[in-house]
Amino acid sequence: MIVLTIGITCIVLTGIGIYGLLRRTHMIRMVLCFNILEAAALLGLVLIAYRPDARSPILRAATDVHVLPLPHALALTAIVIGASLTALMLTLIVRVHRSHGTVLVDKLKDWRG
Amino acid sequence: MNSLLTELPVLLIVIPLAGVPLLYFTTRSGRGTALPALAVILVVVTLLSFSIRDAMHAPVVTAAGGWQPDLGIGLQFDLLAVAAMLVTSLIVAQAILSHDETSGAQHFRTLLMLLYAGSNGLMLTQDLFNAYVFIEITSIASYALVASRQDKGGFESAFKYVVMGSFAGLLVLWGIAGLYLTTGTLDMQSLAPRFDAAQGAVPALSAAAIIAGLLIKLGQVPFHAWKADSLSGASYTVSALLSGVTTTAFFVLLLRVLSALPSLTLSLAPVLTTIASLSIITGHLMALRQPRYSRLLAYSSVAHIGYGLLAVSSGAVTAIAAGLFHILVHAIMKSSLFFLGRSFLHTGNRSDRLEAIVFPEQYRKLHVTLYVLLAMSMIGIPPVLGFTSKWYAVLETARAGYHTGAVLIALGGAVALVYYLRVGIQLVHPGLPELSSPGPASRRLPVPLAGTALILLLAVFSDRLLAFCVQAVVQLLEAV
Amino acid sequence: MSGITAAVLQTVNTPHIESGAIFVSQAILLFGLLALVFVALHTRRSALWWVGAIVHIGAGALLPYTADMVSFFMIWELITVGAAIVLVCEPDAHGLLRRYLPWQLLAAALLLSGFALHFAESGSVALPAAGVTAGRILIGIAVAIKAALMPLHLWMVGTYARVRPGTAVVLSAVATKIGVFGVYRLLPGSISLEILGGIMATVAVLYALRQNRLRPFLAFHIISQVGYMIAGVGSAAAAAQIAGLYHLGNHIVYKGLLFMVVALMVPMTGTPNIYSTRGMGRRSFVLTVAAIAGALSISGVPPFNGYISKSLLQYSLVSPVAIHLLTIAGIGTALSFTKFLWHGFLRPGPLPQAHDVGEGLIARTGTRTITVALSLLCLLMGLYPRSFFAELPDSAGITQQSFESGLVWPVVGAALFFILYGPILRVLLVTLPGSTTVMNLLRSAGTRGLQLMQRQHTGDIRRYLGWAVGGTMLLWTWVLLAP
Amino acid sequence: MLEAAVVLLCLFLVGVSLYTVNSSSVFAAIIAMGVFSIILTVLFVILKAPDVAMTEAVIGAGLTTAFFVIALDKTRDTDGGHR
Repeated sequence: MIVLTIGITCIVLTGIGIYGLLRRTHMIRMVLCFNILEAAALLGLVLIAYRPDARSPILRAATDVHVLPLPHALALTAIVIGASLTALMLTLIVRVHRSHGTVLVDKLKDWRG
Repeated sequence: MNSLLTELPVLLIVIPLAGVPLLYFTTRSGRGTALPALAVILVVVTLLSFSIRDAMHAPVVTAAGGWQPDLGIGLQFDLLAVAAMLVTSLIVAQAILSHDETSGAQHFRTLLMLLYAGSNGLMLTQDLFNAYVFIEITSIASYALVASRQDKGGFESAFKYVVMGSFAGLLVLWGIAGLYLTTGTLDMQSLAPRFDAAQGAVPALSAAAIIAGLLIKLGQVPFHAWKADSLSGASYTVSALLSGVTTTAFFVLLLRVLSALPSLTLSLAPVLTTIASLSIITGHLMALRQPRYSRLLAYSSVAHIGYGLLAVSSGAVTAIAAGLFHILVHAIMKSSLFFLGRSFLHTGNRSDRLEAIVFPEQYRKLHVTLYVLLAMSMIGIPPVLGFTSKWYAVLETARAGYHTGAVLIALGGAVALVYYLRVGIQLVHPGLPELSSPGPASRRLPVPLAGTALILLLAVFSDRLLAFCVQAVVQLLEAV
Repeated sequence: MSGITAAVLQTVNTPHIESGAIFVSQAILLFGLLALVFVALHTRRSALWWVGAIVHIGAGALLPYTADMVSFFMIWELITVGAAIVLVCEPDAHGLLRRYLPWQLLAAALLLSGFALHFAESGSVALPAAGVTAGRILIGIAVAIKAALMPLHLWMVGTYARVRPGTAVVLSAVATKIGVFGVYRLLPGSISLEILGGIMATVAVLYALRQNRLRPFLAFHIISQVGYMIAGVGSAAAAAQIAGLYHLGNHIVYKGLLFMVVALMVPMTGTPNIYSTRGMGRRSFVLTVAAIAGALSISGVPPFNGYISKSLLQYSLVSPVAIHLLTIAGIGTALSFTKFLWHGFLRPGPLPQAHDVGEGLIARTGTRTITVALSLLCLLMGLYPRSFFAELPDSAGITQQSFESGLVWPVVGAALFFILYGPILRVLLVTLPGSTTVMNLLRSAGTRGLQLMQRQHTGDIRRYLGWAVGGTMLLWTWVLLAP
Repeated sequence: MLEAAVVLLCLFLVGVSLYTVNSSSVFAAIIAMGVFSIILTVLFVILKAPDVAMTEAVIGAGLTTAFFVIALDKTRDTDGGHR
């Protein structure tokens, strides 16, 4: 039940993120949408590791049944990568704003064709 | 020596990575010497060349940190990696020499080294999640490099590049999660049987997502449109890196993913062929009407990577080898053309619109000769290496049964001639004399001398180079 | 494995030796050398020009000996590279390269595709003796472009009429001949090729009749003569192939001679227009003799060399349609060269102003000696054909009877010029479509398409993201639906 | 009990993300994203991933939100603050 709910949530969040990415023009909101998409992926990764009757993989006795540790490691890495990407994008947005005087992505048309 | 050999794949990543902080701290206020960076590349190339013989014998597999694959991360040093890393090392070295201290790009070499480390990792890794990490390292370095020109166009291009790149990264991440969910492993060597045994549509969808992500990174139709916009805003040195180093690395990764999942590759073959054919057509036709040098080259890259993908999607060993060979040759010649573009700026002219580009008076004839040789190579006119690689690609693709594809590759050259001729005529007889006023005279020899010389000299050995590629592909396919 | 180095080495060791190949190669080489000497005596050229010309002619002479696809293709491309170098040295290099190179590269690309298909079927890079089986349509179009077959001839007229006259002499020696050799070597003989050659010979003569400038006039006559050759070498009959090859050798000599005459004549009369040149007959006896020899040869008048190959073709072709077409083309040729001789050399009337300085002539004596030598060669090739090409049948040669029968059609053509030229010209000007209209239509359609494609790339990254999402969806759909 | 909580949290998550995409002001969207991250953290804890939850709380809810606010502050004085 939990797994099903969260699985559906992941897919719905992905849909919302892509919708926002394609429909909204404010660049900061595009970054927010990327964060939603990434959160959906993280939720998915953690869900893969989840076993209803297991314990968390840290602070455990050797005999315990525990959830899979590998996806957690992946999720941690993905969070860090996502945060640095967000920072990079926001820096670029500030710079673009300074040079183009706009924060709307559909006005970035110096290069085209 | 033996213990060094088993650690070799790790060293090939760690040495450039160690170079990153080294360069960061030795670079003060945008100035610095190129020597440390060149030294790092020299060490890597030395390691590579000492171990080719062992790699010929059998791939060197290392489990990083002593954890065996399936839980730990496997790194594999095989002929595919050797061939691609030699090419990328050459391009990175040229980029270091080409970098202009006065361009205002701070920490250029630091980012370059990060890109180098990331791409080496991409080409060596056996683990999909590790590949994801290296994809992001390479990409973040290249986003920053695109923005490093610090001007309006650079930021715009970098933002577009980040948006597309992040979406590609997310696709890969989803794919990896899905594959892990259904197969329980991320190690490419043990993936195939579990992939085939897995039930339902999820594994195939996930693998397709990874492939789509890589196709975005490679810029194939319909994922191609960002490419020209991103390359035209970057400086020529960065464009050379993007079209030479990252493209090669992603292509190698694509080859590894495709060879790790033979059943999926078989069912995807028609789609990949269609994508590659569309890329060839779109790339060449779009290049015909581009107003700028860098955009023209970018669209030509779309087409040439299409050649490689077409040959690879046919699935025959020799055709895959021919595709790989063409991609490597393309990396050298396309990056050389971009490096050559740097010389336009030595005339004090900031625009790269085709009607304004002009070579500096100094070494004018040398520049034109280099351009002609490189353009001949891109078009595929003998006796340069680009001809032989195209020849093999056409013949092997046809032999693998892809007749239309072979005709497309062959005809592509005739279209390419039209736009390279357009640029060449402008370079020989610059149209706007008021723009060709001598700027700060550069006494530097053109950087792509090395790449062009290689393209000329290696043409004689193209048989052996292809044989090497065939061996690499055989090794790659046997490993699965 | 189609090893390139290996294949080239193998070609050097075991070339394709066969009498037809030897004849073509020697004809190109001999005339090429004469043309080079002519240019050396005629005008000053840069060192780069000489490099290009020597590569062009050398590669042309080498091509017939190649035994496999790799070296055939490489030398084929080398001919183009040589021509490109020559064109770079011309005053209007841009326009010339734009006209010449795309067509040549298109031909090369089609040849490569054809070779690839043949390789895919046969698995070998060797060129078969009887012509290729797979990919012969592509190869056919490729050699058709090189041989300047009628709708694909624009590159040749555009180039040969715009280069300096000496350069035209050199270029006329190789490119189209290589196309004809390609038909001979690569395509299996068939009736359709005979008829195609016949049609081409006739149509090109009609276009030549329309021209009022000297060099386009000669260029269209090249196309027409190439039609004869293709009808011959494209035939399945061995005798016709030999006749076609001999026509190729003859053509190299007399067409080169005519280009040289024009190159010498234009600076003297000061006009490239056929109708306003006059008085050459009174000004230079040597050139007049050379022009008459060239005109008689190309019109197939005995005892000059054109007669031998043309009459052999008439006897040996399989298709009667082709034979009739070639007869019509012969009448047209005689008609148009009568016009050339009449206006340029024989017509009475006041002499125009003398123009002696054209593109820095060095000397005249040497160049005229070469024209005399070529005129003699035309005569000798007509009188003793078998000592030039041993494969020719015993019957080849001039006899009393052949002299009479051979004169019939050329005389008809010459007579037509004096009686009916005005009406014929008027009909031709109205009926034949201009070649540029079709090209312009194609070009504007192409531009329209490219603009449409370019307009899709608006620079909006969300649109590009949309394409990427859509592409991924399509990929997923395929994966879901695939078995 | 736990299941009801999870369903509720998921509904919240979807609602908040919809608000992030559709809200009229970008600032509101950024704050909503912070809330989104906190709900995500709670879900991670329920899914027995305290390590991921901790990182997400620190980086996602804290650091990234701060980045967003700073970036918005630096780009404020222009057109269309709400698209």
